[in-house]
Amino acid sequence: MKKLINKPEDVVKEALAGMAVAHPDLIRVDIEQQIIIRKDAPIQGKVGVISGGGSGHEPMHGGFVGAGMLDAACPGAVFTSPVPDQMLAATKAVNGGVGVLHIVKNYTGDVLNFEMAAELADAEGIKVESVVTNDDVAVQDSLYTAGRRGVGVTVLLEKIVGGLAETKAPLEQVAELARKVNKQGRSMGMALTPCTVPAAGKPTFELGEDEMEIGIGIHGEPGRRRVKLASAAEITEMLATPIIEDLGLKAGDQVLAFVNGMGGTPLIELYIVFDALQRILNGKNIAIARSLVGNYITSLEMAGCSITLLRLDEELFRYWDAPVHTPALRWGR
Amino acid sequence: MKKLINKPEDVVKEALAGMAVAHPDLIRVDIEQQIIIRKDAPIQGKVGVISGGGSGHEPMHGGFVGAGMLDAACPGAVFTSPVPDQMLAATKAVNGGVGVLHIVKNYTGDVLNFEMAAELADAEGIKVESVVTNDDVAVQDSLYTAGRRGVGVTVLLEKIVGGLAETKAPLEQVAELARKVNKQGRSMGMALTPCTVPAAGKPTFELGEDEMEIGIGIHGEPGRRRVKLASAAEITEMLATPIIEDLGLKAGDQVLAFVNGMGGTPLIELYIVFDALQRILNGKNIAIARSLVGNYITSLEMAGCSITLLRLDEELFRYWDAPVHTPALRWGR
Amino acid sequence: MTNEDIMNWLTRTADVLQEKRSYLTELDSAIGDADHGINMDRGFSAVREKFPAMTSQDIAAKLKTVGTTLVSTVGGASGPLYGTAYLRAGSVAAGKQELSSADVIAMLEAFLGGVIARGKAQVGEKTMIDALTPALTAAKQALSEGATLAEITSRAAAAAEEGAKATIPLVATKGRASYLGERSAGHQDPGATSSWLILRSLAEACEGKQ
Amino acid sequence: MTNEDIMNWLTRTADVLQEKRSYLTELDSAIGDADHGINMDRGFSAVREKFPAMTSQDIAAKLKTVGTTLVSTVGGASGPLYGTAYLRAGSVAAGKQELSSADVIAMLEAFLGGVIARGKAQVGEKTMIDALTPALTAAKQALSEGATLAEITSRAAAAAEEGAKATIPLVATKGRASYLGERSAGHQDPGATSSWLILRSLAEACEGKQ
Ligand SMILES: Nc1ncnc2c1ncn2[C@@H]1O[C@H](COP(=O)(O)OP(=O)(O)O)[C@@H](O)[C@H]1O
Ligand SMILES: Nc1ncnc2c1ncn2[C@@H]1O[C@H](COP(=O)(O)OP(=O)(O)O)[C@@H](O)[C@H]1O
Ligand SMILES: [Mg+2]
Ligand SMILES: [Mg+2]
Ligand SMILES: [Mg+2]
Ligand SMILES: [Mg+2]
Repeated sequence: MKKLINKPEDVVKEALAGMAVAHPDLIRVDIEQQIIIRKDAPIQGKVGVISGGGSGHEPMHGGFVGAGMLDAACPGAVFTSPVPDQMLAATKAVNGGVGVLHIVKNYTGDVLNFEMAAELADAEGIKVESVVTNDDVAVQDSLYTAGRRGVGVTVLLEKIVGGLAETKAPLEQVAELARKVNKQGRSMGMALTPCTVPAAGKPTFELGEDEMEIGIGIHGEPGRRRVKLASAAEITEMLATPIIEDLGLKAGDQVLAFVNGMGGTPLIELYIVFDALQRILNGKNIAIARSLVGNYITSLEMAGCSITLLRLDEELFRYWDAPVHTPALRWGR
Repeated sequence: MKKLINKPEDVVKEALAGMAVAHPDLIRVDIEQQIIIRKDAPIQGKVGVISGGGSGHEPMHGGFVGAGMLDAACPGAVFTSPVPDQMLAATKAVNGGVGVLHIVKNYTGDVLNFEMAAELADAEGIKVESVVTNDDVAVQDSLYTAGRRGVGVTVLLEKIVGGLAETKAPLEQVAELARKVNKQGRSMGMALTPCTVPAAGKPTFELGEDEMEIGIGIHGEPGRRRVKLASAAEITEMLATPIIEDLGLKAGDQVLAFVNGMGGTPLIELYIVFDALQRILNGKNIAIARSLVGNYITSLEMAGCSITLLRLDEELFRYWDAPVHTPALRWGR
Repeated sequence: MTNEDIMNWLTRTADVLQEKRSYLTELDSAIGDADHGINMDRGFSAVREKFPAMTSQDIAAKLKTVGTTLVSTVGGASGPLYGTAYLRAGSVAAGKQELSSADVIAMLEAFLGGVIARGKAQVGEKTMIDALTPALTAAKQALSEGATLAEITSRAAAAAEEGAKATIPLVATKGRASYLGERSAGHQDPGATSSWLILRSLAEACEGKQ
Repeated sequence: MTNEDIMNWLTRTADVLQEKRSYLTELDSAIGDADHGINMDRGFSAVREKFPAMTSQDIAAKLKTVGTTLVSTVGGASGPLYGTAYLRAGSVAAGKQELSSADVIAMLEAFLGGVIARGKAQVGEKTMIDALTPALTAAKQALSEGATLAEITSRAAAAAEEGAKATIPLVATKGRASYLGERSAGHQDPGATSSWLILRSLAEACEGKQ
């Protein structure tokens, strides 16, 4: 295992310590409790927006804490949902008196732990709304699965919902927008290589030199199917087509196109995928009105990418374009 | 070779096409000539600031084109200096009547091609100043080498000098600040894995499971020495110590600390290195006044990192903090 | 089962989960995210650290301490699932200084009930439940046949082992393994396996008990 | 050397650089950045595309076209170096319809002079110069011995090959390989090797020539 780490068990805490010193203007970090909090939280009268999940997906979620996006993030161990205690502490830390939104990616662990945290917050008199993201079209039928996974849309949702929360909109409205964003977005991912969980010490799966996994999640797990290596254009087609169909995108629609790297793929390749994607969308007269290209929701050093398309309307444009100032996403002020 | 590409010979052009569609608000791209130009260039009365170099270092330099940083970038083939024609075209495209600064990383190829471009620009009556960055302390003695390589400082220099150029300062002053930044910064890098140039199809070198390269550049080349794998803390020590000594940093100094990923290393590890670095600097009472952590000057999918320290003074603070709005670096407006 | 036997059970559980840490993680690597062994070991190591503070606690308090500790330290799916299981097991033991065979079975039933209440899974979905359910059935059967506590718990453990192994051909429809669809078949479920190890520790703690 | 022989030389050069593309890249991979073969092939493929337009050009114009094409398409260190070399070689041939043996040697001298003027390297620094310099010396020696053009160029090519091989033990002090310090020893310089191939093509084009 080749990693820039010290002891596997110290990975999360040391990275948090690094983040604290790197971004003192934006965030504060409670290293013991493992929470990253917006520097000026809690903001009275503003809905607190928090999220959390396993570590290893950086910059998500800690890199999205700051003005216009998240008020706090709770990182768990690598690929492991954080615990209710963290979520409760974060909820309390960002409660500005008008309630807190929990953004939960749909994984059994995340859902169960956030569920317990919400119960605990409720017992302390804090109003909590939970929104579960489940945008991964690789997982087809929720009758036979734990339901679609929450992947790329989570990033876009955190930005957009954070933008609305900044206007001091009430909790119900913030939660409603979150559900709408989740409904209007879909994703699918693929891997060229596996990744290695530091505490496990070996790759999560093995893959031949000419093979790839299609339909992966973000936890280093194998995907829905293993197929022969293909060109960027073909891979983009494999990912984009199910998304376009599932979303029912049609000529004239405006989308945010998000090409995300899994961590080990260089940016130059992500732009090649973006080019392939824009050709496909162009061919269908679907307009790319906004875009995001880079490593935003990752699986450690896995090589590969995911594509997310989000159907935009006037409300989503407004809050996507709103100012954001976090370690990983910044614009507009 | 596992890459998200189509044909190796199309890599640069397709990535440029992707960039053009992803960032139409910031840049325009001349795909034929291979130049990325700031959307509103040329700006009358403003020094044009351009840079260029081989591709495969993304986001550098194309990702740094935009308000407050570069006016244009010329990407060559992967790891190959661009040609004088590109540089001349870029120079003309950003000339606002008061001259153009060429930021050149110290590699024989880059230096020679920019030299020819400057001659050509001169023949067309455009005033050009060239500044060569050479901050890599891994290359010790310029009597026995082509001189120190230009690495991480280039990113910081482009930001700071771009900030000054935005104030419409004259060419001489802009070039002078560039030389000062170069003098005040040093870098060193290491690799856990090699990378594969698409057109070559196989890794640039081979490395055992328990080995790493110390003192690499940014072109997938092996480093100064091959040593046994070590912890993040030890690696950080190996990189930071020569930098601190060479810069003569002492207690009370203020620095910008830049931990850069080589492309295939996940962000969580870069923050661990940043944590190790801040311990070292803390122990010497050197203050981290500004920081940058992420993949900014890369070698394709190479795993590894580099550290850059830049001694800050009032002038450098001012232009580092000045607004910047490019695909890869944004703040302050 | 005395308070001391409970302590013995928990100690053995912490030991075996530490020992099988890599094994459980490898199982999870095949159909999950390669952390189940790490998660369980982290949780029970935290429990172990509480052993000194637990000596003065009664059975119910001990089990509740385990439950809250797991909830607070494990994360993932298994944290809330096992956490709730131990919390419910503790409720059943409330006020008891010693557990009869029937009490132990009630405790197991509450344990399984906690997993079901939290995770909403049914038998055959390739989860912990596939080890715990046959174990409970076997324990009840043994009790009705007048078996000793030692026999009851060892037959429960044996049934749990069989149940865990029987998850191999199953296609998961709950938890992370369900994302793999058909590809989840052919691998033993890590959670069912840790459930078996927990019950095996119980049987060991009850060895020779009437 | 007639205008036609020059064309023959350039065609052979384009062919051999295409054929040796991987070999040169591999050499560059050991001590550089794994692109020299790719660079040279890209440059001479661009030259090849200009062949139709070049047929009507005289020798000097042909060589200048090669020079500007290499400058415009190769990049890296070798683009300006070889570009300048061909541009200077072209200057020497200005106005000539045919090159005598002495003219060919003057052309080679200008070629080497271009590389030196641009790159500021000296013999022994593990660069192209280490193939070109002994080649020029050998050519001059052959001329003074009254050799034919075929002999002159083939002895130049042989000396270039030897020069290229003699770069193996050298520690590079110019170009990218110099960053490796002592580690650059033990590998043949890619640029010296391409210089040899260019001269071998010249010898082939001059076969049988007086
Ligand atoms: N809904 C559920 N009900 C019961 N058990 C479940 C459920 N979902 C998952 N599990 C169990 O949890 C185990 C995985 O635990 P663990 O790896 O620690 O968590 P995670 O899946 O979050 O990484 C699975 O092997 C399975 O036995
Ligand atoms: N200063 C110099 N003078 C002469 N030749 C040089 C010089 N620097 C480098 N070279 C030659 O250039 C070759 C490398 O060319 P190439 O790989 O195409 O460019 P780059 O080093 O920019 O990748 C080296 O093998 C060496 O022979
Ligand atoms: Mg997990
Ligand atoms: Mg090169
Ligand atoms: Mg797991
Ligand atoms: Mg090279």
